[in-house]
Amino acid sequence: MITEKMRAAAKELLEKGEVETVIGWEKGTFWYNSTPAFISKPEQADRLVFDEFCANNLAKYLLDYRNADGKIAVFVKGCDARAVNRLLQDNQVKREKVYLIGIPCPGMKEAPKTGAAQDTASLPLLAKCQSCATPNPVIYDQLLGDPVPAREVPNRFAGVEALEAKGADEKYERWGKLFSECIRCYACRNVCPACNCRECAFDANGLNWLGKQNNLQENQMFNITRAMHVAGRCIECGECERVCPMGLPLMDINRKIIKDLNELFGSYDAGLNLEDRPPLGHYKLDDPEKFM
Amino acid sequence: MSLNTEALPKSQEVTASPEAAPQPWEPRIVGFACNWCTYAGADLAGLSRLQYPPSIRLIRVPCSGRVNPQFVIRAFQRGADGVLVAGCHPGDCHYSTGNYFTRRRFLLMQRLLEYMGMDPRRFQARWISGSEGPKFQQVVTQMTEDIKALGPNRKMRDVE
Amino acid sequence: MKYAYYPGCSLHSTGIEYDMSSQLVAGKLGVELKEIPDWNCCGASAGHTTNHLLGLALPARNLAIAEKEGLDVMAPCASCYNRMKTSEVAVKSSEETKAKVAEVTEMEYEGKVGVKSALEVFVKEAGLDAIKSLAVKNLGGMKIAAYYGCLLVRPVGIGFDDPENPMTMDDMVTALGGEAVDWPFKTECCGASLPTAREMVGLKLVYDILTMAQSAGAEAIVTACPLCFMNLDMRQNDLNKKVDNANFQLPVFYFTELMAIAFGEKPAKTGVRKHFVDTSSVLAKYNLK
Amino acid sequence: MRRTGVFVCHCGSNIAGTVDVERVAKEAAKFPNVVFATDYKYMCSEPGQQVIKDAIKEHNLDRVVVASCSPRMHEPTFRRCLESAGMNPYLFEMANIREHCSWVHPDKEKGTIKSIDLVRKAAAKVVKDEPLQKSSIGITKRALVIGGGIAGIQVALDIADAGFPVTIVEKEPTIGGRMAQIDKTFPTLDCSACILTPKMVDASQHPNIEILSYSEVEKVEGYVGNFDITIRKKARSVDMSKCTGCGTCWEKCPTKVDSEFDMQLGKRKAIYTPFPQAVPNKPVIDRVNCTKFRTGKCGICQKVCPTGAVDYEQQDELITEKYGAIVVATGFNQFDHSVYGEYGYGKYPDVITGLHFERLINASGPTMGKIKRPSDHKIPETVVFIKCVGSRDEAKGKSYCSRTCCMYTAKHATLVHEKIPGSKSYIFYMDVRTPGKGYEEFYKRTAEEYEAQYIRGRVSKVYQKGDKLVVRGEDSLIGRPVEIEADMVVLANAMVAREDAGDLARTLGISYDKDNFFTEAHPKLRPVETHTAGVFLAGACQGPKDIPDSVAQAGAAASKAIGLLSKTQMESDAIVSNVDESRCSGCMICKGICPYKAIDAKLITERVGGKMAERQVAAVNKSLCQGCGACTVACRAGCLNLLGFTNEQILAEVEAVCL
Repeated sequence: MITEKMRAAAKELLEKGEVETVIGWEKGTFWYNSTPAFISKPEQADRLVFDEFCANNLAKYLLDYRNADGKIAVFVKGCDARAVNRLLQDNQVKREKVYLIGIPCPGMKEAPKTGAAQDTASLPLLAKCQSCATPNPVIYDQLLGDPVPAREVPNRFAGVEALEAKGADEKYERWGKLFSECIRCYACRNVCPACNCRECAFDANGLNWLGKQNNLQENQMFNITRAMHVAGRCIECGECERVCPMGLPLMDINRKIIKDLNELFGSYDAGLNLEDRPPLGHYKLDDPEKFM
Repeated sequence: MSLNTEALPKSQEVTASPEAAPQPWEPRIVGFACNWCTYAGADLAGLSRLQYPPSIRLIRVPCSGRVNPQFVIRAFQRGADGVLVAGCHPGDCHYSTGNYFTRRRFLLMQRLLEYMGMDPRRFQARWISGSEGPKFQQVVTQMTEDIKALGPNRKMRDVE
Repeated sequence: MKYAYYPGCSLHSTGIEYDMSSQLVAGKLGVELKEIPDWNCCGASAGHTTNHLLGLALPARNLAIAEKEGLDVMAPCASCYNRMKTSEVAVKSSEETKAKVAEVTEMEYEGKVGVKSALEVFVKEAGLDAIKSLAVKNLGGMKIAAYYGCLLVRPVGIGFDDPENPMTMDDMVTALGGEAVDWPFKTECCGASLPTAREMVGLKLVYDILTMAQSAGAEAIVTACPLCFMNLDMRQNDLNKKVDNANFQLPVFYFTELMAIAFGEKPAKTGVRKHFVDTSSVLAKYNLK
Repeated sequence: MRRTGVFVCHCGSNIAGTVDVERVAKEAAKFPNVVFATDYKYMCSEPGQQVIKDAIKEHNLDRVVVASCSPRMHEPTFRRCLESAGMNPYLFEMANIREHCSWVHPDKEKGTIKSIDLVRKAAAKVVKDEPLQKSSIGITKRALVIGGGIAGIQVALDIADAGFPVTIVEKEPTIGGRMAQIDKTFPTLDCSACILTPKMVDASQHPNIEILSYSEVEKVEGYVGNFDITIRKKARSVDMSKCTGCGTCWEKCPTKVDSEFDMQLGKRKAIYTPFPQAVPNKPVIDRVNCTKFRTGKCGICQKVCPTGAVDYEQQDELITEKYGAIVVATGFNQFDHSVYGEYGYGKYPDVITGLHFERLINASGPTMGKIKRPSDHKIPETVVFIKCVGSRDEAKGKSYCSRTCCMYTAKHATLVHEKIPGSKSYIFYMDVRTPGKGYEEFYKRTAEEYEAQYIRGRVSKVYQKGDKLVVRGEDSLIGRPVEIEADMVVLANAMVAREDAGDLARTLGISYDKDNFFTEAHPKLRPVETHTAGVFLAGACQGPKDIPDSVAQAGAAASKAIGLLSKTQMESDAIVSNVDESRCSGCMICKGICPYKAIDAKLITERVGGKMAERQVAAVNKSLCQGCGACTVACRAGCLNLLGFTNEQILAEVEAVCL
């Protein structure tokens, strides 16, 4: 249903020449994966699909088209749309150079444990979708289908609160164990729409902010710095955690920061609109005063 | 070029002056001090001969807003037992607004470090004005005592 | 609409007319009033001056009972309303106070329900349109001074109307076809607590209010407080005796009485016959008998 | 490999008393990149500096560390020393082993170890020092004054007298401002107009002063020394070059309108000058009220004008000019007391404000100087003054003291006594504050000789009773309520910022406080500067002020502006932020953080994949940057760096002290 509308929309845009590329999803190697698709010809439109496995946040691919001559169309779910707002607010893409086709998102499913064919309805929702409060795109030029009703979202900070309650050493040991597993593949960074620097501080020559050794301390430095860099800017798409090959609970860090920012400086959800600026980019005279 | 840490004599080695008895462990606190308030406050503590433990090493920055949270992590990594970030009181910033950003950044950082398992007493942020020599003395003394009680920091540390 | 009804001591005694007429108006407006079971004194006049915590705890107990039923409270008496509102705000704004009050009352009041005055419920919430549509009689331009007294819209910041120039009752009078006179003594002190201890001071305050209302052209005063009512109504005869040239015959009404009459109730049922100052002639003048 | 020299100072016994300076020098010599280390009795002395200069030559040093006192003390001294030895002065660091070590740590062993650490830190930083240069910019020798009240006029006269061209932009049709509305001035009781109008004339005739009345500042671009300012000249409907100010038009105009200048107590015409001594003395048409503009009919003024100056077709005109300095002198407004229910919400006509009263006592005012009640023109016998209306009242008004009201109320009471025989004044007050030359004496005279009765307490209610106003309050000194039947009540309303002050602040890029007054750069030491270089403040736009204070501040602001304009080139500090454009992604988060508006986006062109592409990056204006470094932390990629305090330098220091 949505798939057909997608194809029709992409075809029309490409035929009329309104956009030069459409970014969407297509079926991957297995029935349970749908991967990003980049099409530039109307006849390729039939490759596009929208199903329970279109988890990839497509917004970040817009960065690859910074210097494109024409417009780029991209399909956006709720989280992708917030990611587009992130990129717009960070001046990384120009609104007039993108065409956004919104898709209300029913939530994406986890890949099955085995490849055997099975009923997708029985598969659990992805972790990132379970706590999603914005399934409907918050910015778009065209919306396919009707908005989906807001999902009942459990307290998304429950995990953070449980961790906060632990003792200092227990916390340190837990994170230490997790961070020593980090292989510093930077997949979390590469997929993150808030990590949109031209050159990451960790890649730059001469800055010397991060040692190249893969050990606990450097991994700590990397993970804490990554979290601080997206502080107040994270749109909670959960892609970092989803793509982590070591399964590190990265959203536990991002959410901790979001929770603290909300408590300290007032509630803020990044990427919902373009007007509200990230909390670390400004201040209030009456911010909490814990320092003496 | 980066600093060749291997080639440097370690302070522990330097301490071994022939006639001196072996020194007990002293905490090592890295302090970031803004030039206009806290650094001046520390200068005033000196002018007033206010004694405090020789645990702190101040790094002068123009404004507490210049202190990058990564400097703090790097200090712990390299062996600091405690880190202090200090600047002008809100409203007194020489650059008018720098410390408001400091306040936001380090309120957040403090909570994050605690979440990572650091004892919050090891990372402190304080407002110390140019006239608050006694406050500088008191903050350093207190922090040194706290950290002495906690013992040397092993967390996030990569040099033994 | 359903409210827990807190009559307080007045509405069961000296202010019985207020109770009678409030019940009538509630019935007409479709407001269900359920009297708070086992209610206690609100602590006005004596309670809060002896002990601050007692002053908070007494009304909190009544609020706690109402909270169990999930109902907001309607307290027609301005004094009861003021005490309950104070307790409500204190509990809502401090966890510490909440805990202390709970300890004293041995009842949990979470601050989930609050208190409203009868004026708020019958005029603000019901709305002037509803009042107009229910009115079968018109006050016919009767000139009325709306008198709110000192407690009803205070303290500043938590009341439901402007503390210096409240308009809720004036709007009601206008909606019923009366003429609300503009006068400056809407929130003056009526001296209700004074006549026993310092008679002349108390009488002077009543005298000033009555004189000002008369000079503004009022033919009647309308109020929403049983203490003000009693004071203004009962003291007129006293004044006429003790003050040279005084000859007051200024009828005083509860706003609910006027509403009930306009809604078609027989004046006798509303309680206007129980007043000290005769009300029948002014009602007769405007065909409201 | 750098060649660093380390110089350890004894400071007599100040350092050497508790620090083994020889050992410090000996250890320092072992540090990487250190080729020479020595100690000396007084490094800052002439011979001490000579030691450094000689060592630079002898050992071919390219970096210098001095371990001595606080850099806040002698950093400039040693920088000059390096410069005179032919080195770039920024290739230098200090280790503060006196204030931060020898004076506070009596244990010599521990103090010595700490000193060694501090020298190691400085030596680690110094190898990462880069030669820095100061930059300079040219200056447009011309000033803009916004606001033509007494402060603005004074600023303009002072700057113009110093020989620089000045433009006054005034949004009203005439300059003069609030002072023109005032009748007499305290504490001397000399006539306000008599001392103001000559200054207005001076301004209009000064060859260096241009007055743009009925004009507003629309846009401000550029920076100190080089502002590009767009001014909107509102359509007067009168051709200034033709009009002679003869007055025929406003004599014949049939439309009467409440006069703003007379606080609505008097009338003016639809074509008008606000008052007879207006400068320029040429009228404007109030298009909202003019019959010609409302209905298309009338046109009398055009018919009667002997020079054909009336032009109904005139349009607003936008002009853009270059200025080197801006002085803001936009003044104040009166607090709107309609929030005070106890004073009748502004609905009693005989409850008036101080400025109304000024117009009532002014000989050229609507009552020809006779004090008459607005309601029935009766002469009041009892006048009650209420002070602190909106001032010192956090609940309903402003938290601050308006500073002028005590004095002008005393003045008003004096004038009531003088002008109305047998009259009586009562003044309700919280405190009487008279900090000014001759002020206390004036107040005393008012109370004692002019028989004004001061009542300490607040007024709880003012109400109409017959044709009297009853003022009820408390005399808190005797602890009793008081009631006064007055004929007129005069409120001393607070001075508040102009309602559009926030907009102007944003246009200018200056900051303002919670009450919308413009904020000075430092409350004590830089009271007339703003945080935006080249923008200065004068008068009540910065906070409540009386005339002497406004004029004094105007003089100060003028001298700051003159100081700036008298330079040909302006030198800026070398410690500034620097953008690595190749890595900057142009997110501009830094822009919002800079308090000096020194960062802006710029477009650069580069070759990408065989074609030219434009890209946005951040650009630091080196003359505006003050070197706080807040932006560098906001920059995630680390491509903003503060020269002299780079990320690399600070990290090197961290590593050095953590060893």
